[in-house]
Amino acid sequence: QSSTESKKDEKVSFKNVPERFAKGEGAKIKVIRKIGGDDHTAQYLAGAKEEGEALGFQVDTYTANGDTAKFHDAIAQALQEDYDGYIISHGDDAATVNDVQKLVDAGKSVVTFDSISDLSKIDGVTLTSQDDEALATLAFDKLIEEQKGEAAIAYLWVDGFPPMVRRNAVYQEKLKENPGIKEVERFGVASADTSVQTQNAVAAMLNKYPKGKLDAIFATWDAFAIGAARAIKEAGRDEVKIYGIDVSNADLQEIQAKGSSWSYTAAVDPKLIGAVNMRILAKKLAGEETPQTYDLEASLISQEQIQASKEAVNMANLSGIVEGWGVSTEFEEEWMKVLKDHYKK
Amino acid sequence: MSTPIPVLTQTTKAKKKVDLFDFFYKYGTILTIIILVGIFAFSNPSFIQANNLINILRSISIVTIIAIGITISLTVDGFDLSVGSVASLANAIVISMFVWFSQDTLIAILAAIGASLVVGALNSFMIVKLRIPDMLMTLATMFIIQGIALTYTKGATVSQNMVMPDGTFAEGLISPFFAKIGQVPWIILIMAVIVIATHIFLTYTKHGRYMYIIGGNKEAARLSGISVNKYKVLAYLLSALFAAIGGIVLASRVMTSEINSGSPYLMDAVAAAFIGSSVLGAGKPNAFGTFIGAVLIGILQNGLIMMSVPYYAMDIVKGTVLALALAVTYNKQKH
Amino acid sequence: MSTPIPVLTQTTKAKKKVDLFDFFYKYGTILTIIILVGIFAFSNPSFIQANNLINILRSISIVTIIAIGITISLTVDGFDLSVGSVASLANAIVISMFVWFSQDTLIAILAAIGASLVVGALNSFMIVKLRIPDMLMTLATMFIIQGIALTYTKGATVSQNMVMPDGTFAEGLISPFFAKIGQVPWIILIMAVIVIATHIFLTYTKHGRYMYIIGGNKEAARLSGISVNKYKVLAYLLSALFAAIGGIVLASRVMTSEINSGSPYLMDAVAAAFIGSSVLGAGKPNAFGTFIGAVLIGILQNGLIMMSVPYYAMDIVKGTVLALALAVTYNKQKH
Amino acid sequence: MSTQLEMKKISIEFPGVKALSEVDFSVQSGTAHAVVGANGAGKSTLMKVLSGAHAHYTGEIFLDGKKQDIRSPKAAQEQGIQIVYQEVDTALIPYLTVGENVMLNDTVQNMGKKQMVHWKELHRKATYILAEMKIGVSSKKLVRDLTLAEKQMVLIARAVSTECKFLILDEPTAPLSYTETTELFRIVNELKQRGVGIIFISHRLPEIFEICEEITIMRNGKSVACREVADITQNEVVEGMLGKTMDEQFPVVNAAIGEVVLEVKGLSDAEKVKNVSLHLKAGEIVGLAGLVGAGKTELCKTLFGHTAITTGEVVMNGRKLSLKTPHHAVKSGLALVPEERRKEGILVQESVATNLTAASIGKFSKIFSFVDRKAEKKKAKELITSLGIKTPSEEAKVENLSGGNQQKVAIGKWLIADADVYIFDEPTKGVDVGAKKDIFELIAQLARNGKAIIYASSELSEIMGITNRTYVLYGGKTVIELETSKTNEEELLFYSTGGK
Ligand SMILES: Nc1ncnc2c1ncn2[C@@H]1O[C@H](COP(=O)(O)OP(=O)(O)OP(=O)(O)O)[C@@H](O)[C@H]1O
Ligand SMILES: Nc1ncnc2c1ncn2[C@@H]1O[C@H](COP(=O)(O)OP(=O)(O)OP(=O)(O)O)[C@@H](O)[C@H]1O
Ligand SMILES: [Mg+2]
Ligand SMILES: [Mg+2]
Repeated sequence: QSSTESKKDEKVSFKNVPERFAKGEGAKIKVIRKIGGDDHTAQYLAGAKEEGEALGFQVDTYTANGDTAKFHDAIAQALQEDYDGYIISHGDDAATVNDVQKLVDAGKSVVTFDSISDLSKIDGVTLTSQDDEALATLAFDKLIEEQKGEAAIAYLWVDGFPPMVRRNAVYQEKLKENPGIKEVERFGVASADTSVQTQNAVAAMLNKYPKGKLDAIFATWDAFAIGAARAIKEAGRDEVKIYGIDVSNADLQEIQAKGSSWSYTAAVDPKLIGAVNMRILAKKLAGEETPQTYDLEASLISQEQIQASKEAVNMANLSGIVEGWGVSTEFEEEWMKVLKDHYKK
Repeated sequence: MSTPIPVLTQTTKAKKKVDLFDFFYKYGTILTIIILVGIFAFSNPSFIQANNLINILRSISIVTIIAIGITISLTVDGFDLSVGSVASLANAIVISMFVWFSQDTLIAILAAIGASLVVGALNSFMIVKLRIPDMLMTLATMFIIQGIALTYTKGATVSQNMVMPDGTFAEGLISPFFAKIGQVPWIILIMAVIVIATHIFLTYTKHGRYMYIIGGNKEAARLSGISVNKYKVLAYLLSALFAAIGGIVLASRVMTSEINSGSPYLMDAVAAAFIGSSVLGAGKPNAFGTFIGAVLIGILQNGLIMMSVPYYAMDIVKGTVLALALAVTYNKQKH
Repeated sequence: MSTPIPVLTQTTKAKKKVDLFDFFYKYGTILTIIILVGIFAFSNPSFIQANNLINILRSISIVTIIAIGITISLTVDGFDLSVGSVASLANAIVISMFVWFSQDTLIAILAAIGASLVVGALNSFMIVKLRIPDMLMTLATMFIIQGIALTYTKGATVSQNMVMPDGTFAEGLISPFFAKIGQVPWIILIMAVIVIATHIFLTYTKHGRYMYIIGGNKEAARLSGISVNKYKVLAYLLSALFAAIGGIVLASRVMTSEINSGSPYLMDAVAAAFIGSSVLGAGKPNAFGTFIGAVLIGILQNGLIMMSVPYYAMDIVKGTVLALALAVTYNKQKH
Repeated sequence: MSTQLEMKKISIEFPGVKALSEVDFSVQSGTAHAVVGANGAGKSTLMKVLSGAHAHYTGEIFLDGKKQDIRSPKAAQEQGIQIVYQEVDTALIPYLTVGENVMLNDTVQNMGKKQMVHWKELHRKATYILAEMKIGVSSKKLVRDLTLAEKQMVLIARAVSTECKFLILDEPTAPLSYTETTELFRIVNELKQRGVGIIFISHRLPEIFEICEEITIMRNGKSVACREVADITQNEVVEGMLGKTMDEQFPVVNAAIGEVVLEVKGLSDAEKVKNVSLHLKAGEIVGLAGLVGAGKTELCKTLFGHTAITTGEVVMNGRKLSLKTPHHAVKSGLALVPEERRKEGILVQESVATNLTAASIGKFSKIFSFVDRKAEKKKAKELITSLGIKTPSEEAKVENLSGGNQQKVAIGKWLIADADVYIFDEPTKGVDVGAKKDIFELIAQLARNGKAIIYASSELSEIMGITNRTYVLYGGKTVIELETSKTNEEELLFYSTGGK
């Protein structure tokens, strides 16, 4: 670790680094996320923490594991603790607006992800989100295309979460446009063991709809998709194809496995989201211009691509397989590279 | 024959030892709290600033209110596992009354409380009349009410301006007056009033005493002429009532109704009520102790966030402190 | 002592009534299962196809295995709330042994079981030596183990080829042999063996008998010369062992280790063990009853999906059937 | 103004048992009426009917000729009928204070419209009642910390705390010894003076002759006689109870006394037992005499490994015993029949058979610890017959047996265990004379088989009747060792009360 001494010595090399960071002074950042217990959360927080630490920041993370009141408690408490900037993830309820207003009133920089849209009324806050419409469209269009517009499908979806609501809107729209696609069954729970519950549920469904009665499954969340994929494998019914949304290491393993029926999944790299969020926050701290909203681009990952790979695919090497995956230079300024070089051991 | 019956005459030495155990048994939890406060304040002085103390009180208020309900069910030797789902239901009803039906605050609150009392009545009917064991019955009710709350909201989050199934927008607004309930100082005051009122009710009114008598020995209570069933019903109604209040306060705090919003409170509330049973050596569930139990949990939660313990390690510390508090409290009279 | 014992002199009418209650008490749960099967099969004949029955057995196997552990803790009048988190831990360890450390199946399984037994030992030490009430202690352990499992995996899902913190790949592979454990027929066989073995252990061996005696009256058991502590330790070790087996089977079924993967099993396992206590009028926790309890839950779960009940209404039906089963079972001897 | 309470044609049945059939019973206020009968005769059941605990009886109850419908405890209490139950633990709230327990009925019945409990007043009243009855227990103490005798006194205090016209005492003296019994009788006499009618149940017949005017004898759920106490002899009572005559209660032991089996040297525990030394020979029955609180139970439990030994040692057959837990004690060949049977001796929810084999299931287990259930059942049936345990079958729950029969079960379980040293702590408490005789015979038989026996009792007559030698305990110390044949009750009492 570089001592304060050496930082001062290097001060000269900090050319073009914004004044805020030019004295070798980092920043204290708090990342607070409402939902937790899933891989998306782990990757997102890791992405934010990694990027922040690379920039020489101290990053503390917290997840409320879905407990809204705890989430707000944590924000209120973090305000007392004098962080320089905050990243708020999944603050999808109205009370988040008040919380963020208070943070902004106290002169703090705030970046949000997948949170309530009313936040856009607060000046200086950047709202980022994964483009749920794009995700749903990418995956479902593929389903329509591959099934040639005629299919009996099972819909795995759960209400109550803003991203899910947005994905559902696209689905309903597309369903209307394609009368040949028939939803014969739907299921969805959001619990700590969503994937296993889905696995059991899809097992029952497959029994109810013998061969030829069910063509595809549209899974709006990877926890659904992976459960469905396992159930199909257990039942040996690989004619039923899965079109999913979101991705993780475990998902990639499943998709790559021989005989897997998970054909496509649309996703944004969660780690990248965390990193980009951190960069926007750094820009805010540096006093630079930042946009009011920013949508992270979605990619479609196909089983074909993945199974073509000779080595095992995971979130890190996915970028070599799916173009544009996991790398983004968005908001990565020159001075950030300087800082990263400086803090690299 | 006027000599009193000989009673235990212990040596002073044994007595002192017993007193030390006694001390830990009585003050173990409070001691743990003091030590924790010390550690946290030392590592970050802002911990004991008024603002943060208010934060802590606010953060425990909903847990405390719900835990008071559990405490009351515990006094009659019952156990209400359905409180979490009742809180979810109350939350859903109160918000939907505003948002879907544009009702005013009073009606919204009354509707939520009314529905919860129905649950309480159902619980107590099944427990008292059909003699189903408490834990089992309220476990069943927990599922039912959770399902009802979910069905009522169709599994969606209820909030202002939400999209209704028919594509229109919900037009109702949540009254600004209602929003106050979940804010400082009201949220803390509500908790304080409930704790104090329940404490007085349980300790100083005959009804409270009857409940303890029933909890201590149901058969003896029955044989003394106490209508055991009446008080069991009362206990479950009160427990549902407090769960409803917890849900309403939660609604006001977050201004939306999320699915299963009340269920995370069950575990913490149970822990608070259990820890509370030993506070000050009460040896039985009691309102003040439950509050102290909630404070312990709240301080831990807050202090750990403040010390930037990684979120995934937080449970370890929380569990360990809980275990230590228990060890200090119960490590006594080993012969 | 030659006077004859007063013999049964009941009117036949009273006898019949009593017998009917008795019948329901004994067969209430099984009756409920039969009725449910009837309803589901009627509405969709594929429900009773062999395939689906296997589905049901497969889906309850993990719950059953974990519930057997709880059952054993219940026999000594304990209550192990930590089983869910122990299952999570075992899941995490077994998968990480393969993936991170490229160990073979035996070592992976032994490591998971070993770690779980440490938890069981910790539980029983605190309960037996420090006399902390069971529920409280295992509540604390539940948090601790959950935290440890999370910290061990750094809050991420462990799977083959995962990215390690240093940017490299995990190179280990899960052995194909291990993958068999979670597949039909093995998963069902493992459950069957555990249920039968535990049933025999509890019902036919002296150790099982001792455990029931301890559960019935700890003090009397102690004064009968039974080493109460030894058996309490044994019970918590067994309960941790079965939780670990549950976690290992889960690991094999899903081939990854998700965060808190075991915790959802707690509630269902508790429900199964409780329902099981009344099966066939046992009146006490028992392995066979627990299995029946799990079957009831599994049938409900599966049948409701078959009937396309919306997921949010599923809890209502599940809870209601549970309540009905309880009502039929316990609605007896009201005088 | 004398009131009369009458019960007519009372019948009641439980699943499997017809407990009472057409029982008539009456009692006058200001007198004491004894109810006697063998274990399971239906005494407690009859009194439960009178106190409203059972609602499903047939028959009628009259107060001064007026028919009363007593179907709930409340209804009984409104008529001034109070009861002290045989099983004290069923009527106490352990985690509440003595004061609250004493004032329980008063609180429930006399609060009226008042809502708040006046704590000071409650403790003041309770203290007053306790003081008036000369019971030396603090009103603020928790009931769970009391001894059995103290609990009994608390219940009696509760009964007299309210307006009480008839007081039912169901075996109140069973856990009491000489001093407390005398104290209780003083209270009973005082209550009689005040015009209270006392219904008194006891298996100690001399007590009945001491304080009762009338006696009702029950047998097999029927009332077989109702007489003036003055007109009846003890032998006639026993005959009425058992339906046959009974000769000498105590058997002639006639066992060959062998070597010293057990030697206790300077034994103390942390609380009560102080420097106790004693020895015990094979075939010998050694008494531990002393009043309640003398430390008999504590000494027995220390010997059995239940309470930790602080100093001293226990040597058995020349080997020093490690008595860390009762488990070690049993392994070394000790057996203890504890005093508080409900709490320590039996498993109420389990069957008679399970109870009987609880301490010796190892004897019935075969390969892999499998229990031989046939052998177990057979042995249980044998014991039920040989001990005369009154139960519908060996599968019946012990909970539903009468008090005396529960005690027989508690003893029975050690008979299978085949120990070398048997410790009996008040084994005849609540046991009828017939069964008592059986128990004495059992103990004598054990002695004849060469077992060494410790017999702790505060009933001096039993000490005199069954033991070879006796140690008298006072204040946790053995104050003297006496040859039973060379002493008498007076001398025992003298030393028991602290005489030197
Ligand atoms: N609740 C009950 N359920 C079943 N049987 C019962 C119940 N209560 C009493 N009995 C039976 O009724 C009979 C009378 O019992 P009771 O307790 O009245 O005897 P008792 O005369 O008081 O005997 P003891 O001297 O041993 O106390 C016994 O056979 C007993 O087993
Ligand atoms: N469980 C207990 N809790 C508190 N004090 C106890 C307990 N057991 C015994 N004691 C105390 O120890 C003293 C000695 O009791 P112990 O029971 O040994 O006397 P005892 O001579 O056996 O009298 P008893 O005739 O009642 O059996 C009692 O006076 C009591 O105060
Ligand atoms: Mg009796
Ligand atoms: Mg004694």
